[in-house]
Amino acid sequence: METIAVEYGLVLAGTLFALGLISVLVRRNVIFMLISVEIMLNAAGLAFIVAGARWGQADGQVMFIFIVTMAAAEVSVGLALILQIYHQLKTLDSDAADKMKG
Amino acid sequence: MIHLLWLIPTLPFLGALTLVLAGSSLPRRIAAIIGCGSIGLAALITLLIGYEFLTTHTRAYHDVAWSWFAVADLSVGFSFHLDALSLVFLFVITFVGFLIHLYSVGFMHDDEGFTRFFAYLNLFVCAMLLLVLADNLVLLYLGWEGVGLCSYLLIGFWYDEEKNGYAARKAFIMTRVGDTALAIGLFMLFGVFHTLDIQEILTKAPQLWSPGSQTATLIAFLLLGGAVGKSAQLPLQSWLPDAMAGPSPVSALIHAATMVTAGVYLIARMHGIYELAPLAQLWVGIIGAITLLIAGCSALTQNDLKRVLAYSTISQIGYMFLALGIGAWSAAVFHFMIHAFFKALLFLAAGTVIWALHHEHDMFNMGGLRKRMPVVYWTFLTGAGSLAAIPLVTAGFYSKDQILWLAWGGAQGNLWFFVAALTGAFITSVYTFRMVFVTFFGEEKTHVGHHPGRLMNVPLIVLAVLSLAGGLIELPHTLGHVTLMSDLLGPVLPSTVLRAGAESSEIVIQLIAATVALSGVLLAYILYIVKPAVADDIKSSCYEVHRLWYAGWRFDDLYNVLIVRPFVWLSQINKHDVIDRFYAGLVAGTEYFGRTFARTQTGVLRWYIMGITAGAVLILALSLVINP
Amino acid sequence: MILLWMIVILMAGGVLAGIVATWSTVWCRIIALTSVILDTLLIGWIWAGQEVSLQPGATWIAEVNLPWIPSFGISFHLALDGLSLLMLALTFFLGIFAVLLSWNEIQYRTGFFHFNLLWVLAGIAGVFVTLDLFLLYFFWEVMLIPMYFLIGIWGHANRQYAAYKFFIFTQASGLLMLLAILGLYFVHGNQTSVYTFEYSDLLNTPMSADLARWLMLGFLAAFLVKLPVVPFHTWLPDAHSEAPTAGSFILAGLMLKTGAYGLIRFALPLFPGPAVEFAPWGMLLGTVGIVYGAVQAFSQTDLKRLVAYTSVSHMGFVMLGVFAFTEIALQGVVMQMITHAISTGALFVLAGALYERMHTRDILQMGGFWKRTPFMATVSLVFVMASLGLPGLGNFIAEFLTLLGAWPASPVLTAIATAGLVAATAYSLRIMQKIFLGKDSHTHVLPDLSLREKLILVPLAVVIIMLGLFPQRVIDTARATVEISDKQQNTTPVPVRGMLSEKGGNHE
Amino acid sequence: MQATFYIASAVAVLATIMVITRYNMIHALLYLVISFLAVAIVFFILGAPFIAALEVIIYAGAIVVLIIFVIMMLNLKEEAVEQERIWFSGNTWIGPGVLSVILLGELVYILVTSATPEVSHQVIDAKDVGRSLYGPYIIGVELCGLLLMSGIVGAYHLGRQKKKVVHRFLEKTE
Repeated sequence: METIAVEYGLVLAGTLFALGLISVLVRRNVIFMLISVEIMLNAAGLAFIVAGARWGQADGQVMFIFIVTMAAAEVSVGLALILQIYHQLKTLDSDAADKMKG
Repeated sequence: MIHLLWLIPTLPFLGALTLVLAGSSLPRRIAAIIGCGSIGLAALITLLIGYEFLTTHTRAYHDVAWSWFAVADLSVGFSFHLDALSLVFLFVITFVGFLIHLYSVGFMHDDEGFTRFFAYLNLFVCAMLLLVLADNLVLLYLGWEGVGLCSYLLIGFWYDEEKNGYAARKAFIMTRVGDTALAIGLFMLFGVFHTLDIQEILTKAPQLWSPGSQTATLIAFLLLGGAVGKSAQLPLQSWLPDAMAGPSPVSALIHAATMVTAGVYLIARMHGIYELAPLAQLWVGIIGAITLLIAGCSALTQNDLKRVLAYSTISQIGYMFLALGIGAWSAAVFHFMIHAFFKALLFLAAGTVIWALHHEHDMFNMGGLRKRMPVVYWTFLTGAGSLAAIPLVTAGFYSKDQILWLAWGGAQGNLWFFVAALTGAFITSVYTFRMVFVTFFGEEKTHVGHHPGRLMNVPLIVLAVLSLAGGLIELPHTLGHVTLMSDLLGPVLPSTVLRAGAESSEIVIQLIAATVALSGVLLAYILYIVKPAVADDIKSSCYEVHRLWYAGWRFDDLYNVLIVRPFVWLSQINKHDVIDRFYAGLVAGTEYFGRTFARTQTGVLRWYIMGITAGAVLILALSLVINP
Repeated sequence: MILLWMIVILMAGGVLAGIVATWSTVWCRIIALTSVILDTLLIGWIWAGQEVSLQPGATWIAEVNLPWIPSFGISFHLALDGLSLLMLALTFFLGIFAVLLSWNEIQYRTGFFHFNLLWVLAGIAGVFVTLDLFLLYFFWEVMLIPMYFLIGIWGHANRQYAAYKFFIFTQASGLLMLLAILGLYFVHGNQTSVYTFEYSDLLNTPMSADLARWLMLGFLAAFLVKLPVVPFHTWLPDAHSEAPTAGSFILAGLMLKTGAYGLIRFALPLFPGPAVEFAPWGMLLGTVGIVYGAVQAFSQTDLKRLVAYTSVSHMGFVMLGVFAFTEIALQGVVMQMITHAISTGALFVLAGALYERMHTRDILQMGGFWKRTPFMATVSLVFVMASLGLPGLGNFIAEFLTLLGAWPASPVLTAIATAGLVAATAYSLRIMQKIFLGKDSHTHVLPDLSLREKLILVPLAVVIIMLGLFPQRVIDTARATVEISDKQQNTTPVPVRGMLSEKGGNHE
Repeated sequence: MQATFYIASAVAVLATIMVITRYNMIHALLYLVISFLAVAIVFFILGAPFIAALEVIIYAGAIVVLIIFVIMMLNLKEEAVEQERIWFSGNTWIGPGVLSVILLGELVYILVTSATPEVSHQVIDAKDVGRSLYGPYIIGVELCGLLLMSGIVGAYHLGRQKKKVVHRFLEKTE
């Protein structure tokens, strides 16, 4: 059976993370930003799985489960916030929500 | 009787206290009785004590009222020391003080601050008595500052006039400059002797210091600083003419008879130190000589009757300093006493004139008062004669002649001192009789408003008698040879050593002095009676000099430029405290940074994420660089 | 135990007064007054029962030592010696007048005012008796925060600014002290493995000279700012001029004294070595303060600001005296603390009285008041003369002893400080001149002092005169304390002291 | 095996690139599902079949559906796509792109320079994960429970349709 070097898994995770990051930074639409955050979370989870596979331990997967839980909670609260923002500001533009500027 | 000594300062103090507490609610009559009565009683006790002191041949009497404060090796008592020197001062203060109080009852009769006036005056007498009775320098300093306070209050007595207040302030501050020197002198004395008891210092000083010792000289100079301030000598003399803003009795009591001679008292009291510091003593003489000349010149040019007398006072105290400077201790004290009599007399008489002419101060607006106010005229003439040292009949002649003689014939005297004193004597008689002729002769220019009552005349007459007869207690060898005064002071003050071979010239000096005094009178007579035009000619031909002298040699301007203005300028320019600018700057800086960084808080979410990313990049990069 | 009671009475009185005020402001004032008077009686009773002269090295007159947080070595340790006794007596004595002063002036939120007032007093009293450094910091804060409210709520127009300034200055410096206290605590703990905040244990903590220097600077920061010493004084004029009369009164009379007390009780004994090193600078700062304060005072037109700068000037004498390390100078400092409290406090009372009548503090708008208010003028004269150091009044004894004691340590600085007295004369007489002398061209209704004001000022005047004529009782009471701290400083090696006087002489 | 991994990886990366470049939200979400599925395959290859299943169910299933629901609720139309196009154009890419590439570069550098051990081929199944979860990580599970709970409460609270508040002074009183 051929083996996969750990770094390839990690490079994949890094790439996905970077793509998600680019998107978060570029997008002004809040929903897109949320989607991008999901990509990044997923990438982080991937890194945990790779690490877990390297040591043959279950801990990496446990962490992934925690991440998923967190992502779910985050998405639900995030979407609720998006709804509120849309209702208040009539737009999905994140830059419009700048009332707290110094 | 002598154990009643503590009553002498206490009585005026109680008087002052009562008058202050009772305030203006007290009827004038009672205020007058309290004011004069307390001093009168003190004078009476002084006389009794003096009698006992003389008859029992006591050398000194010591009385501790209470221990004032004691810390470590410093122990200061509220305690009195009576010896011949303080007795003379005591006598002058209480007796002349009493006469002036009596006079004031008439003089201040219509003033609304009647009670306040007597309260201050009583307080002054109390402080002055403490000054001369103090057995230690701290108590002396208390009296010293106390008289300063009263002088301040009394110069500014008519506080409605703003300039009176400023004159008072000037007097207080200028004397305080001298006091600072005195205080530093006390610190040094304590540093050396670990005591501030005067007698102890005087006994210990010769054991610790050899003549000419540096410390002794320095201390002597510092004490001289104090004396110069209080006695209005060069360079701190310019407050006294302005101090004439006070009521005339105040000028008579404080600025002629007593307070201004405190410097003389101090130096006489601390004579032991000056004997060990010949340089300082020489400077006492030099200051006296210069002061008597410049003040005399200024007196020549004044028009204000009281200012003439003020400059004359400065000049006469200059004589006393000169006497002290040449070691003629008892001559200085003798002149002090006689001066107190005739100068108080002159001030009171002048006060009466001014009062009678509705506060007219300019003597060229007076004239012809000889007939209108005979009592004042005759008493003033007596005083003036005494001041000008008219030979034989006046007391001033005997006291001043002694100084003149010792300036020449004393071991420490020299030609310069003698010439200065002689010139001063000439100037004195010129300006004195200028005053007499201008004020009392010629035609009447201002109508006499009110005439003095008996209450004001009696003190004048008593003082006039004293300024004539006072000289009889000390007559020179050539004329009767009475030495009551120097005998009395003998145990306290060392006697003056004569220069070898000079004894024979005493009569010559006396003749010269008499001639000079009389020629001064003659000159005044020519200039102001016979040919008044000449006086005006001289005045206009030497206009610049006249102005300089009139302005008291412009010392005021000098101090204004050198000290007062820079101080006020410095103070004004920094009114808002430059140090506070520093803290304000700190606050402004903090606020600026706060605002600047607040601007990074754009409210744009993506910027924050960008920030986080940049931070992550940076941290990773750092970890790569530091730990590759 | 009596010490604890004194503080508890004030604190409880404050709470009670605060509560009662909802129903009756008069009773609130009466409760406040009663609690302060009670404390005054207590301290008077202690003082009366005290031997005139404490034996040197005697134990404390009264002491309370209760464990507070034993695991950190913090105890509630209060003790009273001669110096503390004087300070406590002063605190309570002036406290009475502070309550009386606010009788008419404070008309809103009376309850909270009296709560703050009494708690400030409690904090100050606490500082004067505490022997536990943690407790010291605690009381330091207890007096700070209510004072902040006193200025910030009941002050004049610019009160917010003044209150913040006061708070930031004192709090920042107080935190430095806390740091130093903790530093000392851990150093001592490391050395002896006994972790304690107890003063007497910390007294002889061995430590390196460098460390000691830094720790001392921490303490000095708090005390010098509070005193205040010249570069750190700028909070004082603002705080004074904006505070209500009672606030200025307590600030000038008592709070500044905690700085002086702290120097004598804590900073010097805890760090004898660095203190000697610092001494020339301390004396220099004192002298600069004397002269600078006097010059500043001369130019002020706001009466309260003027008096505030005179405080700066007078506190310079404290610095000069404390760092001279002679018994005479220290006695002078103790005397200065008391007399300055009374004379300057009284001047603030007068400023407050004038403000009540004229609604201005600008002395240029005054003048010629003597005729209409002779009583006020006479009383002012007493305090103005006290402030310029007229012999016969208490301040003279203080300044004379301080200067006399400082002379051997540094003749040059002492001479400059003495010359500062001339400037003191100038500004003091300016007060008289501008307010009471001159032409009276005003139309204000200007009644003379009321009975209540007389009740405040006359006792103060009597005390300042008595202190000037019979100061020995005070000197005797403080003697034991002063001798101890003098001795501590004298144990430092002789060459250092020799250098000190030489160095002191050369600093300009 | 290796080939599968590489293909899945390539799909994941490409799908993600598509996600981040779409203007239409629904399109993006569909690519996102593909990306998640690809990652699920990677999980499977790495010996985590349970997690692969979770990935499909929760990420590709639940979360994406949730987002779609919200999009539907917001009722976004063509204008939203246009808006997105406008926002998206220009050089907004450059800064974030450079930053992210640097970050990626650093990551890769770190990974490449460090030692490269092989992945073990032991399959860790749901049982192992369960033992771990309810053994040493029990606290974490509890906390996750709390997190979800608060997520629900929070979502409910925030998602309620409240009266619109523009400004308290402009608020209409009914």
